[in-house]
Amino acid sequence: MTEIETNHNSHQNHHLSVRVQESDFDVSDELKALRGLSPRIGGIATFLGLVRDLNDNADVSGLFLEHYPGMTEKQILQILQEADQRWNVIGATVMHRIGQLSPLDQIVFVAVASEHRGDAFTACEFVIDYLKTRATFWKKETTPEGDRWLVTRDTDVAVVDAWQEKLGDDLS
Amino acid sequence: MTEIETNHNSHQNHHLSVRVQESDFDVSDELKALRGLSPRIGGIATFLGLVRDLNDNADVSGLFLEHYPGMTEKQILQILQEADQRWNVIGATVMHRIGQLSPLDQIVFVAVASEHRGDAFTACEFVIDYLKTRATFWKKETTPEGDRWLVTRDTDVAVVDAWQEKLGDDLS
Amino acid sequence: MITVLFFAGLKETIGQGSMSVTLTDVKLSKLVEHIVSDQPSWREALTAENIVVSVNQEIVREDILISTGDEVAFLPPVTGG
Amino acid sequence: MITVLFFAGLKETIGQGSMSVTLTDVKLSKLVEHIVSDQPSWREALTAENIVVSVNQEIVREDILISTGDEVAFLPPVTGG
Repeated sequence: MTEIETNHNSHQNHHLSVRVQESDFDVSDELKALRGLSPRIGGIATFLGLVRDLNDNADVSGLFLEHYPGMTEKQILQILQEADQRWNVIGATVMHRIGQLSPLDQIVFVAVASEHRGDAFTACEFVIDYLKTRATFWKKETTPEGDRWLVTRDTDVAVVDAWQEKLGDDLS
Repeated sequence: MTEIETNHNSHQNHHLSVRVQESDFDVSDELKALRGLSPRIGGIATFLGLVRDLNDNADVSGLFLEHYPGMTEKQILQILQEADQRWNVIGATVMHRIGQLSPLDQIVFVAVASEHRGDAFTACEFVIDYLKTRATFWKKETTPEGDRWLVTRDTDVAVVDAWQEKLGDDLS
Repeated sequence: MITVLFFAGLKETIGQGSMSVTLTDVKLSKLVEHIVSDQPSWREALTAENIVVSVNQEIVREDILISTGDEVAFLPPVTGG
Repeated sequence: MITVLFFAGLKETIGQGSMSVTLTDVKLSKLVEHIVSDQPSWREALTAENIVVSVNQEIVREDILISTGDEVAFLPPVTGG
């Protein structure tokens, strides 16, 4: 099992946490940790990604996730730092599971705590959008036609292209 | 204690739930209920609002929330229905607390489950933005200078105005 | 009988959250006039520009007809969420 | 010694996840050539257009110099989240 926690405290004391692990996680616990950071937090925007049973019209009975231990966590932390610099972020957490998952399982959780809810939403969406195309995770689906490694979706690439255009420069 | 649950099943079988209550809620439980709705759910975007200890530079030691039982729930359900019509929504939940709250307490939770994460984010932000200005809740803050009923923030009105302009017509 | 409700700061100002009015088929404006003539000290609070009125839990902007069994509410500016 | 890593589909194709190469101060292109001359059946997989290479966990686009102790990884297209 790979479980790495990276706590980055920038000069502004913002708490950025990244964990990649096989075991499941509890969203309430993650939110509780963020809520405790500061009474200035007005809201927390989150995204929870789940394993779907349909992908490109094949029945998916299982999903295997692999990552590059160390590098993946650093990439995600870099995305969080980028969000922290661009928007009002008091704390942010990314949880990502690896290993063998089943439909309906939790895969990924992104939470951004901010003084302002607009910033929380924008930063949270930025983080998940970049994570989808810029972090070294690989997914293999189990379908009735056999296993297959997935490639990045065009729609995921398109949303990052849209961010790049909006923000006017490149993250990586 | 007021606790009203409104389960609306439209012809598309989308599950829209609204609860207003004094007691606290557990985000994981709410997410579990949404996750169980359909294996088509790819992601759930949420917003959790907390009591802050600072509002307009006064120290807030407590927050009292009042609502119009029945009317408030109907207004929120209407906002969810509007979101359901505009975006891909498989299920959505709004929890809102009333009564006496303290700094760091959970006040409001909005969760939108969708096949697509972009729709989940947009619908979730739409719901919380409209809820902030269009639902009959009233807040009274306890500060060292005494209690005071709050008025709608200009920034909250501005975000709804921005939605109206973007969406091209009026919700209410 | 018409049920009349007051919320939040308005409830505190006038000192009560509800009352019953034994009128029927009366215009909203007449109902308000009836209430404030009984309770002159409420006039300022009830007729303030920022007070919105709902009838049967729907906000109304017109001077509609109120009937027996209707629920009329006076709503100060909301501060949701 | 240089550590070389292979991930996901690439790892399955070539049948192993890592290897060690006893070279030092060698250009990345030379390192790849060294590996595929030892294992000709890997050439197609390792030099495919969509394979990205990282050195010490940073993606590299240039033909940089690799030294003893460096970690070189061959990365198929990612599918995060």
